[in-house]
Amino acid sequence: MLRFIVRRTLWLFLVLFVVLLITFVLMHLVPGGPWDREKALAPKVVEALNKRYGLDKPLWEQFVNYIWGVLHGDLGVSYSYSDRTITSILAHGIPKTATLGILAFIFALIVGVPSGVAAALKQNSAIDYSSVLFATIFASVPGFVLGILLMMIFSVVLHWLPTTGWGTFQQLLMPVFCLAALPAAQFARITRASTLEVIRQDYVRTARSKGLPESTIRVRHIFRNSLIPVITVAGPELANLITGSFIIENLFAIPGVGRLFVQGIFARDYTLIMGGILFYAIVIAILNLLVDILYAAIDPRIRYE
Amino acid sequence: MRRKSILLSLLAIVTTASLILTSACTSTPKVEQILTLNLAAENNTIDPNRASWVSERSVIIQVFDGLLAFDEDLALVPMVAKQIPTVANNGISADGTTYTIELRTDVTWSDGQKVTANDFVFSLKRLFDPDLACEYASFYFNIVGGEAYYSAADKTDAEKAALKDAIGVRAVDNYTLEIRLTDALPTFPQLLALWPSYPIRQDMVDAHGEAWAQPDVNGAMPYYITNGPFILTEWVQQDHYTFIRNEHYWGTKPKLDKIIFKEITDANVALAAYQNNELDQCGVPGGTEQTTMDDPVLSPQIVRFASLTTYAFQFNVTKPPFDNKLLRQALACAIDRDAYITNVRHGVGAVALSWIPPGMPGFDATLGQEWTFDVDKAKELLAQAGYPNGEGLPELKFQIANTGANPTIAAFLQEQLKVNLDIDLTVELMESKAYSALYNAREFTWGFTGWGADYPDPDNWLPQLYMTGAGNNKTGYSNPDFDALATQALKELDNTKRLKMWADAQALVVADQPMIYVFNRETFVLSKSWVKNLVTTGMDGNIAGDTFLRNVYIQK
Amino acid sequence: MDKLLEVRNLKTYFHTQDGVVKAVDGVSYDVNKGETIALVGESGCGKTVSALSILRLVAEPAGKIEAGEILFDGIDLLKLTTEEMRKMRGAKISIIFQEPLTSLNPVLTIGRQISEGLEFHRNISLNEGLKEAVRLLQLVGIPHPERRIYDYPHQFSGGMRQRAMIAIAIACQPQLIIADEPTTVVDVTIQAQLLELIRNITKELNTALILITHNLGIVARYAHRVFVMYAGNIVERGSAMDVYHYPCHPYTAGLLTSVPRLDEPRKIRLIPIDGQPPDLIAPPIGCAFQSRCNYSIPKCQNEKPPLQEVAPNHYAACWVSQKDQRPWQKKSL
Amino acid sequence: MAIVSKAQTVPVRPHHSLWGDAFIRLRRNYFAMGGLAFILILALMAIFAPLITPYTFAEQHLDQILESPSWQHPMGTDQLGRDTFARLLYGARTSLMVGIFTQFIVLCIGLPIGAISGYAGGRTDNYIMRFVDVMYAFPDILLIILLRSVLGGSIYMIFLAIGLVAWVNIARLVRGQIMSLKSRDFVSAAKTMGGTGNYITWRHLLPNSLGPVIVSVTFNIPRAIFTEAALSYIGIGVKPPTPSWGAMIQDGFNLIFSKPYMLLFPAIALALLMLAFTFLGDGLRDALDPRLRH
Amino acid sequence: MAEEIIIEVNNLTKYFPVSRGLFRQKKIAEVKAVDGVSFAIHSGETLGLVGESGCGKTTLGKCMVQLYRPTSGEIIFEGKDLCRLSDKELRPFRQKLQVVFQDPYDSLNPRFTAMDIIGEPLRIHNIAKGKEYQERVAELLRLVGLAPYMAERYPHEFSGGQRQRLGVARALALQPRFIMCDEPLSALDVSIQAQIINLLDDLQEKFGVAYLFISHDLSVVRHISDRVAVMYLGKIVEIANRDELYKNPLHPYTQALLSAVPIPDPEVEMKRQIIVLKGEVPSPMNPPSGCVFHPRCYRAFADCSQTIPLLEDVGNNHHVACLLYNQSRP
Repeated sequence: MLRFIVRRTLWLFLVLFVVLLITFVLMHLVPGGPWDREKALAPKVVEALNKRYGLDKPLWEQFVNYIWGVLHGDLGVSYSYSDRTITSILAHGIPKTATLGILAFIFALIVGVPSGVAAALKQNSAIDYSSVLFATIFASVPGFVLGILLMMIFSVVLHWLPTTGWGTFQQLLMPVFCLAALPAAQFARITRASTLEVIRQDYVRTARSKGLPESTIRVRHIFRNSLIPVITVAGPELANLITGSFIIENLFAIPGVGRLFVQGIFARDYTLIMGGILFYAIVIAILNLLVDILYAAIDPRIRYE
Repeated sequence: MRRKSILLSLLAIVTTASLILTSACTSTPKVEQILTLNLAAENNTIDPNRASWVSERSVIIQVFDGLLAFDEDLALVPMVAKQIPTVANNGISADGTTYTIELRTDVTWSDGQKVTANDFVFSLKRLFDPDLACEYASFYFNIVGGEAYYSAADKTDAEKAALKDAIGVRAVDNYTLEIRLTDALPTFPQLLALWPSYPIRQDMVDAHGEAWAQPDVNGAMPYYITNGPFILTEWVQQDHYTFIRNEHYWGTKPKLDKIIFKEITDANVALAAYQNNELDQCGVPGGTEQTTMDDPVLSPQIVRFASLTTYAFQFNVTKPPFDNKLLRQALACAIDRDAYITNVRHGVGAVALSWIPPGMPGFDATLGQEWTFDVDKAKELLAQAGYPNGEGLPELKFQIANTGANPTIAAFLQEQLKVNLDIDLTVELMESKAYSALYNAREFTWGFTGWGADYPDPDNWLPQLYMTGAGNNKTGYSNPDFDALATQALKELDNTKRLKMWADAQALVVADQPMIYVFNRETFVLSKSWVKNLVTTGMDGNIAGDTFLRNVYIQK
Repeated sequence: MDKLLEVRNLKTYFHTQDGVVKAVDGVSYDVNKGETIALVGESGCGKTVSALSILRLVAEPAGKIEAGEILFDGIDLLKLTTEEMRKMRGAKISIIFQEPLTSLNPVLTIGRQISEGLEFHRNISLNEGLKEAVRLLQLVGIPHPERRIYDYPHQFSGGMRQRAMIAIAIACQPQLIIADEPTTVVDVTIQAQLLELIRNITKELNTALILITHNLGIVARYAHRVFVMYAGNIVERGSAMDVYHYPCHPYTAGLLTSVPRLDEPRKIRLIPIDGQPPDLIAPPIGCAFQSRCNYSIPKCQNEKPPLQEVAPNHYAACWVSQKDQRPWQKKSL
Repeated sequence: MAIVSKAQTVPVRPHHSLWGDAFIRLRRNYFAMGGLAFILILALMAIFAPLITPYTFAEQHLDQILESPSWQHPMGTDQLGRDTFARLLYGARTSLMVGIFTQFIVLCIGLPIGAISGYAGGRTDNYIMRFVDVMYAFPDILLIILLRSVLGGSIYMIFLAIGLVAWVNIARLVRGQIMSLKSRDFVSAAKTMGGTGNYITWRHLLPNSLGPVIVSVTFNIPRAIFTEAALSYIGIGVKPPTPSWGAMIQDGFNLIFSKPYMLLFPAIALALLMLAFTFLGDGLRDALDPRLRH
Repeated sequence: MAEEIIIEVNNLTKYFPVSRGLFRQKKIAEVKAVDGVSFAIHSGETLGLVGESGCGKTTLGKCMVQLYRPTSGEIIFEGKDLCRLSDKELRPFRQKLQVVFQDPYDSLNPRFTAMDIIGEPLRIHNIAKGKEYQERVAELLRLVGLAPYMAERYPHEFSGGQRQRLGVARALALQPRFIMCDEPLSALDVSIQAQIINLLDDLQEKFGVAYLFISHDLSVVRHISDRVAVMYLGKIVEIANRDELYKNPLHPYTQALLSAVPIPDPEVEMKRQIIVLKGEVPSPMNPPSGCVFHPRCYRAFADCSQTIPLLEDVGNNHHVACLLYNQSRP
């Protein structure tokens, strides 16, 4: 197991390098640079700015410098948030985005998984249809539409919740719900499908033949086995959630990292883009590793050498 | 240990809650003087030397006073300077190149120290620091030695120090500042009212470097020592700013206790927040002006005023087919600007036929009348241009950045040409930076641009855009007559003569139509009825009235 | 004799999209205490479903017991509440399934899977249950049981898994064990081990056994009485000796002649049963075997033959057989 | 020579291929058929939009700006006086095109790569899968935005950008399918008959792995349409005057407080389309599921 | 019996590597599925191959038709060593070496019609087209006892026995000289098995094709084979003519196997004493030393765990690999 983790970590470094390289190339292929504005800066100013941020050097040298910095834990300085280091920007935004993402993830799990199980156990019943329908409807409305609709109801009409911002519990409710809607629906669907599959399995019949109470069969024999496919999607889903959503963060004016990266692209803030992608790739890798470990914990058939 | 901390935090919550409750119950009838506004953008920096965006200016002008400022009518008034420098009061030398400015002696920093001429010297020299690469430094390149120092990034430290010393700015004494220019620049006093020239505390910069204008981990601004009517106490990045009244302020102290700037970037969300009383002012999303005016609750809260901004469809006149003046004129006559303002913008904004907007010196209402909407004339001009009924016309392409209401205006233009001249226009909607890059490289064919005033003078409007080879001359427009007039006007010290020259110069441009002028912006915001004494100017940023928030008070 | 289980006129149907599959269509059989009976037939003849019906484990909602009585010690299992039935399963009646790999929960240890039935039926703790599991694994011949209870099913070989299944089945010392093709997926040498094990255990505990299989050899070795099933019906029943030596249904006779036997001289040619079993959604009106039968008479096409005594304690559902003419017997002898 | 006996006949039920069987099963699923009907009707309406509405999507009526729904304009008009219903119909073209062409690109890339990886196995497979790892490490939306910016403004480039990001899943799916099919006996049989690798991949492996691919495509089509809507929100969707539902939602989003129907009509249309595809996908999955056979 | 040798296997081994690694796969162990096997099959003959699951009999069969490429050894067919041929060179030989698979559900492409399936070899080798093709398919269907009108049906519309007939028809399409029958009966019901056995018998008589008949059912193997080989853990432990082997089984493993087969007669069974082997087949990843059977053998003695017995002729063309009969110990 330890060997497996070490191997995966080593592999991660290579993946990260390639990811950074591809991003770097793509980034510089995108037309327009950080200093391009409609009201053009004087050529002298652009020259000075390029010099200040090392953008006057050849591309390969910039890349080598960047990687060298990354290896020393220095992700560079943002061009658009002048002089804030990428590290400090991330440190500032990640806790918020992650809190939001984790809450949304938990919410999605709490809502999605049980409703999926319920739907499967009562297949073709009203519970089944309504949970599927509900889940699909929430998953069918774009996040920003759902967000503004919620805002209209809970802020503008009812005056129950503040529209935007960060810091209080009330401010979390709407964005968490918006973020959770799609994954909750996904979890419900997957749980339903996997539970339906598990309840048809022979070992569930075996459990019944032992005379176990239905509740024990559900918890011990059905639930644990039907979780396995959920874990597969839960990993990337959690990664998506805790790296933040531009749309939701922008809508609810949440100072997280999700909107930063998209703004980074639009601002041609190269270091911010690279930092964002690096962060995402690491999160993905860690979560995938966690998923694999969790797999092994839940399913003893899987062992990693 | 763990239990204990939980207990403690519970206790804290209970205490806070009860405090809030009691304060709510016992609140005095006196209205809280707190104003909450929306900056609608995120700032890169609030260092006056380095700032370049309107939303940055909105923050800086709350906390800094410069030598001069603009009043409600955009006329210059002295602030830290005792008076506006003129030749008459010996503030300006006869050749217009040396400025000697007397400072008030009663101006203090927020920590109580006096503001001296050295603070301005430090700031103006720092503006040209090659390692800082301040974006607005180029505005001040007329200052002796400024440009040379600014371009010295590759030089040694010693050479840099020498260049810095050579900059023509010095403190004659504690309260007298001397600035030397390479050439006479009649509009230089206006530049002294702009944020890059605001004073900066050398001790803070020396001690904390660039962090002086940045929040600490808790969002506090411990080193941001300022001299304006408000003090910035908190900057939670990407979230909000908190200002409080500066009790040490030398001038009339503001009535507000506190101002909060939020950073809600989505206009619809801002409107929702406004309706939920989380904001005291907000803009309305484009297209909703009419319904807002029709709304009995909202209509009294509307604040609208003309903004010093002109929008235009600009051609690349160096490339066919738009190098054809007649074609440009034909197209100018084919666009029903009135319909656009009246119907699409619900009457918000004004039709523009020339470049300099109304409300500014140099505006001429008589200009451009020959290019008003006239389909017959348009067709005639088109024929004269060599394309009778559009025959033989190559594919026309129009590039525009995909922001705000731009897609709408592009669709409008497209349909106007289709209906009026039966010309098919290809619209290329581009991502903002890509558009800017194309535009700055002068590789566009026909684009859309807007220009807002940095300072209210033709100086800021004409030479930069229409002089041959000027930095913002993207159209490639080149007219020797214009160049000659402009070169003269830039140095003319007699204001009346100067403005006359600019008026003539503008007329030359309008006749050539390197741009089709479309409209002048009108700011249209909602402001709660309890916000009193909101004074607005044509140069206000995203917050209407941001220049004079010191006068605002709350009355419920 | 002491009847432990009596199944009367059991009908179990499956409601599918294509129609109603009459998997078990009026089946009766009985098991005495301590006795081993065999249900023999080809796949799809309803033998497994009829056994699952006893435990009321037919997969719902498609499968449903439509009619009949299942008397266990005089109690009709079909009339019990769900909870009462639950207490029967594992405790009084248990089952060994065909596929030990899929029949064991992959994510639970063998020990827990053995002990969990005990925990509920005997009200004992997990620890006591595991101790009992060790004893049971020892009993079914798994070496190092104290270690192996912590293993997961995938760590067991096929034969060991089936041993574990047997341990689960005998955990609560039930009065009846149903063994549903317990050796189809294992090799001959393991098959011999397992069957001997089952026989010894049932003998020792005086447990009745319903052996479901298609292997006529196994039946011959282990069963006291034989019930031959075809297309959802029992077509012949009798003592093993009678059924093997004097088959009274042409299907039974066909089965016996179609397999090569090691103890007899090699035949030049086997005599197969032609054709396929009928479609259970639309079974033929008369005898279900009629289309494959070489001895059918016109009556077979129109009337379904009832199961009737054709010799003492020997029953068959065949019109030809009832006339006391059994051409197939002559041929096979 | 063996003789065909009467009993060798098969039960007399109408005979169908697996696809035919699947379609029969699908036909019994009312939700799926409802979804399919919705999609087909929508597609027909989009294709024959000029026959359904007298307006074009670009036609501006500057005297009829932001009108509420009426007989003349059943879904009202937008801020340039364009008929919302007409735009919704023409927008369906764009949105369906986004969904379908994106998946076409996804298949063009994912299918061969997955097939090669699955069939070749060994080192080739290893390298391809490692590259897939790298692709997985990218955040989808950021990569799409980057690609979108690199590739430029045309609508086809939107297809390409989304497609270039989304092929990975299909490739993984196909690879898994092919790996499991590879060990099936009918593939061995083809090999013993002398079938070449190409022949086996095209005739045996790919057709048999199509079921899950089709299901996946059905689910991915609405996801692509959704992505386009998100791109429109970010401001890099399709260019005017071509309407797309995403762009219309974005337009309507700005008018939510004054003209909510401007948001609701396209949003509901999009939600219905999503529902339709989801139901169809669910139905297809059930219908094509090999375990449900027999 | 001394007829032409059709296919000859010499010292054949097939090891499967167990490997791991990210880019460069390192081999960490080997499964010795087939370990030094030699025998020959004559034309028109059926060689029965029996043994328990995992003993390597299927691997051996697949090596013979080159579905697996053996690790070492040779397979001589028509004077050529198949193991040395490239894929392309092999193709003409493939026509003459065919397979009938175990699982009739798995061995037919579910998306092909019966005609596609049976005609596939004809298409691959471009043997027949158009009307001729259809006639050939119809003839093949008739040959295996199916009606030509069934050509349009799909596998799932056939019963198990009929599918196996399709499999046989496909194998016959190219008129092969050798067919490897890999447990062709194990997925079928008893009453159907006899149909297929008879079919295989008939076809052999008609076309003179040789079979390798792999099975775990000793009674069936006795019925169909001319000679029988018994495999255990990758090795052939005994090989002899059918009657000789069944009358006089020498290897303790063969004896145990035969004894474990239940006889469908209660009277016989009551009197019979069976040999129940201890334990299970060990893992082929690390087989026991000496005689691989010795841990389960009821007649094992000390030397068995040391010495590897060789397959030797004990007379009457009866070969056995057991130290009990081994004359020439090294």
